[in-house]
Amino acid sequence: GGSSGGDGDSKAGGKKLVYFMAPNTTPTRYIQQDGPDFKKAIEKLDSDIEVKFVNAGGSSATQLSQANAAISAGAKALVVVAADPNTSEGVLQAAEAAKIPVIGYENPPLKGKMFAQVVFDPENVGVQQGEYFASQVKDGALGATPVNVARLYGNKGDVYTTEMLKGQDSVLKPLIDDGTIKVVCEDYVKDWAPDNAQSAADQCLTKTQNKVGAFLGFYDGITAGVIAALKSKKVEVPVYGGQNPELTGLQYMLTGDQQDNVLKAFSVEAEAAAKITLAAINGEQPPADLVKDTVDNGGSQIPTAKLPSTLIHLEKGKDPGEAVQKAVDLGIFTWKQICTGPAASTPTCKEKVG
Amino acid sequence: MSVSATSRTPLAGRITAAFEDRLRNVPVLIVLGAIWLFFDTRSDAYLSSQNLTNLVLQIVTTAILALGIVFVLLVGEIDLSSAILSGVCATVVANYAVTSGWNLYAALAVGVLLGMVAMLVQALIIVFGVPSLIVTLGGMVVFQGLLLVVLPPEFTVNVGGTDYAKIASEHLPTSLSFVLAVLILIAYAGSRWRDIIGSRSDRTWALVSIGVIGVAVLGGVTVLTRGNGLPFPVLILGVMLIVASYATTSTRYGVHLYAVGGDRDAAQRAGIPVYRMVLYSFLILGACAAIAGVVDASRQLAVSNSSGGGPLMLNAIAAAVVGGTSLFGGRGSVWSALLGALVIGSINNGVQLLGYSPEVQFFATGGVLVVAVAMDVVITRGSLWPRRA
Amino acid sequence: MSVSATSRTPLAGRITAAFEDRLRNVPVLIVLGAIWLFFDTRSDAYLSSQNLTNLVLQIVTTAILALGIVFVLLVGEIDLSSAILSGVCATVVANYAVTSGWNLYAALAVGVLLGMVAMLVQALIIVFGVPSLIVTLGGMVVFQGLLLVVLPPEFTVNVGGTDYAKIASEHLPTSLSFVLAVLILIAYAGSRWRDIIGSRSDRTWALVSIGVIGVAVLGGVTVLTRGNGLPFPVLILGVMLIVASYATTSTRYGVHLYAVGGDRDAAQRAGIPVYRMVLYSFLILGACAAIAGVVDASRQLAVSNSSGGGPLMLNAIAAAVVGGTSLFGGRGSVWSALLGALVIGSINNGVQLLGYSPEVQFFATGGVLVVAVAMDVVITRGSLWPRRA
Amino acid sequence: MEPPILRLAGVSKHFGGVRALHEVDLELRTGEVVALVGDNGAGKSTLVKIIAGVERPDGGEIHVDEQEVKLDTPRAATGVGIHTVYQDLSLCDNLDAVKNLFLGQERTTGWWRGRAVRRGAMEEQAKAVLDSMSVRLRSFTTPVGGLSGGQRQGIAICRALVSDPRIVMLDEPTAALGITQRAEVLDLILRLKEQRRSVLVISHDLKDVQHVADRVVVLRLGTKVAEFSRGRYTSSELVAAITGAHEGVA
Amino acid sequence: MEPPILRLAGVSKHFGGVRALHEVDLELRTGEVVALVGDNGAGKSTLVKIIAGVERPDGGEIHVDEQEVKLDTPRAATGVGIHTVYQDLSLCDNLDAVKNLFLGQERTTGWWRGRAVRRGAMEEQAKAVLDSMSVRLRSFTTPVGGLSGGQRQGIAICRALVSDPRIVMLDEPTAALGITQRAEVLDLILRLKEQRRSVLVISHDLKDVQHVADRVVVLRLGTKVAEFSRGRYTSSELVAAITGAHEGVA
Ligand SMILES: Nc1ncnc2c1ncn2[C@@H]1O[C@H](COP(=O)(O)OP(=O)(O)OP(=O)(O)O)[C@@H](O)[C@H]1O
Ligand SMILES: Nc1ncnc2c1ncn2[C@@H]1O[C@H](COP(=O)(O)OP(=O)(O)OP(=O)(O)O)[C@@H](O)[C@H]1O
Ligand SMILES: [Mg+2]
Ligand SMILES: [Mg+2]
Repeated sequence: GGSSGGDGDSKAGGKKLVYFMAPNTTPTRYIQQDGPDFKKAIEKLDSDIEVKFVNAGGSSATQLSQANAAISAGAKALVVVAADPNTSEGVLQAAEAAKIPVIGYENPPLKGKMFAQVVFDPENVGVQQGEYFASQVKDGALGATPVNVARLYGNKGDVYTTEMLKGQDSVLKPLIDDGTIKVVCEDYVKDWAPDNAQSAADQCLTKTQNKVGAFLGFYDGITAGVIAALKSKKVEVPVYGGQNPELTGLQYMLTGDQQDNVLKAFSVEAEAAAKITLAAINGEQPPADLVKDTVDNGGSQIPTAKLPSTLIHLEKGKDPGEAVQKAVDLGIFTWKQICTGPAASTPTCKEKVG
Repeated sequence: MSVSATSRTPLAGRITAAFEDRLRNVPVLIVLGAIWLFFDTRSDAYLSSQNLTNLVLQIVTTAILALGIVFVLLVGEIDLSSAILSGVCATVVANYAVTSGWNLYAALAVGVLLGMVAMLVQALIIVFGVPSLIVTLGGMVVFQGLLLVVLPPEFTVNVGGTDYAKIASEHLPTSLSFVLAVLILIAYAGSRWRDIIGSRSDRTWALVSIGVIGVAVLGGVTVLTRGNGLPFPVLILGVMLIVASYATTSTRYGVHLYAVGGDRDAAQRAGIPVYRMVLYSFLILGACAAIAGVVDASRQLAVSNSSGGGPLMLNAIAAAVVGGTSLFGGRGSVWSALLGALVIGSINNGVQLLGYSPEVQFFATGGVLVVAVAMDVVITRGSLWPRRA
Repeated sequence: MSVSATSRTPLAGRITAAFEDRLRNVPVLIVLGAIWLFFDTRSDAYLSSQNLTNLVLQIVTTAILALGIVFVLLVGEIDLSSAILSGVCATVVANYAVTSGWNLYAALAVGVLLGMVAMLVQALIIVFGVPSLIVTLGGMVVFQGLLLVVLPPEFTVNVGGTDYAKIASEHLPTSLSFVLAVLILIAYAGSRWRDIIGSRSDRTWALVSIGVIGVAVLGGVTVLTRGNGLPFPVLILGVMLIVASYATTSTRYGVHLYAVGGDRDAAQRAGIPVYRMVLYSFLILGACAAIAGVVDASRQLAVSNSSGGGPLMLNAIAAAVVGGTSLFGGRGSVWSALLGALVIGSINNGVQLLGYSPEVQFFATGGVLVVAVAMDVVITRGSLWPRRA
Repeated sequence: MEPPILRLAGVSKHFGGVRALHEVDLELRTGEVVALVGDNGAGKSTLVKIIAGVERPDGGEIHVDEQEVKLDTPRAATGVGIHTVYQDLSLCDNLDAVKNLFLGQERTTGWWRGRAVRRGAMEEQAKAVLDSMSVRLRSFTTPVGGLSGGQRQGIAICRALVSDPRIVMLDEPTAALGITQRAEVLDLILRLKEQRRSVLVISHDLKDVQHVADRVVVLRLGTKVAEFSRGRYTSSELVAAITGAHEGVA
Repeated sequence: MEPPILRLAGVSKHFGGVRALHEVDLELRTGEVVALVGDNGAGKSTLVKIIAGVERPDGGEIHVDEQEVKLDTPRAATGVGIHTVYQDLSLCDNLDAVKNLFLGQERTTGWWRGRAVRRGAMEEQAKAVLDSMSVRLRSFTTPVGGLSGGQRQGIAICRALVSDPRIVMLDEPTAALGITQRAEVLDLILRLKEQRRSVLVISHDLKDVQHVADRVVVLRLGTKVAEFSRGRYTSSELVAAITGAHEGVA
């Protein structure tokens, strides 16, 4: 073995190594879309860069090990989606000690120095979901007030859950307080997992004897669990609060089972991260056209690229395909991918893929 | 004569002895009753027909997986990989049945075969001499990778609205369900016929057990068919349990299974093909994992990279152990899969129904589980205190 | 004379016998060497001093936890709760030391005490008669709730820049490290002094083992002090291992520990306080869990709701088993915690260093683990094939 | 007459539906050798286990030195000076001969060294004790799980020699032993008697029983059916009592 | 002379540093009873385990019916008609007496009922067989782990009676038995001989050995040191060979 690991230039035919550090395999987007998109984008910008992927399996300790390993392997920059932002300061310190720039991505590490970060602001996602839901309530789409609402949050204690909840509550709190909305069930969904969401929805329906006016979730995996619970009981209740999106979320919009979704265009985020990473490697400042904000992450002021997320929703009398088309336009999924399973037989799909 | 008439012994002793033997499942049932009573006083909805149906559907996956695990525990091995494997098999079935449009049964056959082959490979390594904990831990990690490979690029297959989804949503019509239940009872009574007419076993005992089981089966069917009939997953679980029960208690295979788990050396010296018995157990687990995965996916209407993850694995092992199967081999029954899954499921269901905050849910779930098994221990040994040492 | 001179036996037989006895750890070491060689051919960075230091720091938490688990496995019990408990203890220590500004040592004492009390409660239920798998599974769930309770409302405590963080980042100066290493070697040689001068044991054997251990210790210290000195976590782990090794191999406590795990009835009949020995093992595990949690938090510079989660629990159990400790009690050594953690850590580290795609990482991690243990099995039994049955 | 060191009154024990012991009385005096005989399954081992604190009787009393005692655990029995050699030997198969020999009564240094075991001293004493019983081991470090049946029984018996008990109970101590070792055990019993210790021995070998026992107690189907004193019985009387040949006469 | 049904040539076995058997030769003919005697740890059980396919010899050959065979597993040994009663009994403690008695040779119905066991038939035969050996059980459904030492040994011996072996090996079959049962076992050996089966029996009871054995083979420290034919030896010669009293003379 080599005596010094700091010098990775000897490796991979002299290519510059960049590590894309994913948190786990659920949600799927990091290995399925963000990672490959990032690789494509940065290699197009500089063919001398080699991207390696690691996956922390949901554990901060593993992620710290991976960061150390990446540093040993001679990484020039780390793109980090934190396995747990709260416990990822170790990663930042290790990188700082080795003088390697860290680019925070989507769910970035907290409380330490970073070169820059790229995010779809989770609080803003929560606000978007909340605002659309509030507008539906006010429009009377959910019937007479008070509307009985079942809320299912993310994994308790996660930064993402806390931030999104802050966003949703900023809109919904007043409606709850004035009695327009009555929260009949609320529960945190362990690990954001569909099956946990399904049993939580099961129990809520039993408890209220199916008297739920609407479900409001946090993410497509959670809404998918809720929809499965509703279908198994043959109960029809509108489901709100999609996000990300997952394939199932878009399909359920086509079948009319899910009302809305917040689109976070992976390719846009990946491209932005690629540009910022390149600047970091070349010792330049973060590109000013992207990185316009500064965010205090509890330890440092981080130059931040805040990307706009888009809410899409079904509309009475309109083809749901119009809403979903936006996701296709953003390159999140193709119609061929979406038009499978239950969506295959929808009129929209018959039209789009024949 | 070899067997002398038993002299009268104290009643308590006779009851305890029975609890350790043919009434082995009664303490768990008492505990289950206590759990139900506890939650019933806290929520009116708990013992509603709707919630009981919920409960049973929620535990089917765990119970089917636990059934397979009972076979593996009985030969003195352990498994950590079957939950993830169930996700892999469910995905493969979804790929063929939904994406490629194969006939559902053909796809199911492929899935079950895959489950069995995957377990066979692991079992061969175990038989080779590597501890099963390590092999199946390694297997678990490999299957996590495999799941990513078999999933399509979107990492999810939505099976809603397809035939696949019907596996969990179909019902056996109420009338047919009752016919089936009665047929099962007749078969059971028939198998005890000799006990009833002969004097070998206690005649009252045979009649009482037929009566109790009759009430339980018919009552269960009545509650579960309140909606549209008997849910298909329940039927699948029921058939699997009955077949497994027959195989383990009445056949040569069953005797050998318990022998291998009780004392592997002694079994081998008696000419039992020990390694083959271990392989069989893992093959059964593989099939159970595939079926559990398919039922679960069909209930969740999708497979994804979280299929087979979460607490399923530990719940299934815990169900087997809560139901009374030993981790050290040779002791337990296939019914422990059902009873243990019911205990765990009833706790989770009740805790969620009460709508406490997550912290309280955690405390209640963990606490009630331990208290439930402690109650079982006390009833079974017939004394509050263990021997001091 | 009771012990007759051993007649000459075939060399292979003598080696195999030694592998099962005093050279028990050699096969694992060979396997570890093979793993290192394998990854070294694939990445230049793998055997660099920097990466080896990384590796050791990465495994410290796992190894400390595995050390506690070895004690529990040795008495024939199992534990699933200690990883989460480590997170709870680390959080409590952080609350006192960072948030409330207590003296770090006082906070540490409270944390270790909490770990021991939590384990004591579980151990009492186990001794009462509930299987340890169930008790610690329940405990795991309860501690998940407890973690949410002890965490402040923002669900995290940041310890960066405090004394707490120094636990993982401080170093013992290089010169002092070598002095310490030499002292340890002298103590070890002293304890084997009687073997060297007497004729009871093989004199060459004693000298060789002192030589080998000397080279290993000094070599290890040389590699690990390349930076600024010996990292503190390594020192903690080392001291714990040496104390544990002395306690299990040379004291009455150690004999009783193995006796209880080997045959609980026989141990009890010999007048050994079996239940107390079980309690001791869990108390030790509780202390190890607290220490592991604190070291981990200090390395990650924070605690949160994910502390103690992830693969830590299964890795720690697997480390103990990979290192050669039996799941069924009475066989194994405390060194298996270190060796097993090294095997698992080396695989993970290597796979991560190569930067494969997630699927391939999963395959490599699981596959290499099974292959590694299979190699160990083959070397230990000295034959490629098991007895057919 | 000297009071009995051990006295059982009306001890009963059931296992589920099986009545293993029914109202058994027994006395043992200092320096006395009592043999317990009976057919297979008569309840001899169960009685020994009750005195050893391994099984708890359903009813009846146990007196040691005229004091009623509760022998709930083996430790309690050891505490009042009772040492037992069990029929199933109760060795720890994963430990070697020396560790088994001294299990629960290790020779240790002080607490300041963590009660380190004095292996050297133990090995020496082990050698002496095993020699005295003609138990020949080829290695002191093999786990006893790998030893021959007779070697294992020899070790179990020798455990009695490293402790200093007032009462020794031996459950079929010679079953697996060779001729030399068997003679040594009979010799041991007589030596124990000389040292004014009390011995309760179970054996199916009636010649041995007649040779060493001051008194013979006969169990049949859990009930005590006869008791003979040395010299006051014939072999055939003993056999008749054991097998129940003249049922109702004995 | 009739060729031997079983012939061992130069069989050796080591356990780690211990030489358990060294170049042992042995022959067994149809209808012959051979006794294997020797001190504790002489290697008798090891030899039996090698023939039973439980241990694998380091060297040497085993011939059955003049054909060399590899007895790698107990199944292989059963396959050539060898049935073994082990010194440690090798019962499954979690199974009841009937299941243990028929383990590996259950009476079953056809495959179309999944080879269901015929419990009734088995219980009846078990009763008959156990009666013939005077083994008295109080319950057929207790796991044998709860039975007395003698009852367990009785069941282990009776297993030989439900199979139809050509060669029966008995390793100290009477160690834990009562007087009646012991006589039954000696009787059993003679009955097996009458049925032209071959018997290899290990015992420390030289009187029994002289009574039943056509030939006596003596092992000492793993080596065969002597072989006597019926009537051609005295008790003291036998003892001398076992203990090695006139070392170098035998
Ligand atoms: N598995 C094993 N591991 C190590 N040593 C063994 C093993 N099995 C047997 N031995 C040793 O081999 C020798 C022969 O043992 P074996 O059991 O054959 O004796 P035996 O003649 O049957 O004695 P006994 O009359 O006491 O039953 C003994 O010294 C014993 O310690
Ligand atoms: N743990 C147990 N469970 C069930 N029955 C038991 C248990 N222990 C003993 N018995 C029964 O109690 C009776 C007495 O057994 P015990 O072992 O005392 O006989 P014993 O006189 O020692 O016979 P042996 O001479 O064969 O050793 C037997 O019928 C036996 O089956
Ligand atoms: Mg007995
Ligand atoms: Mg023997």
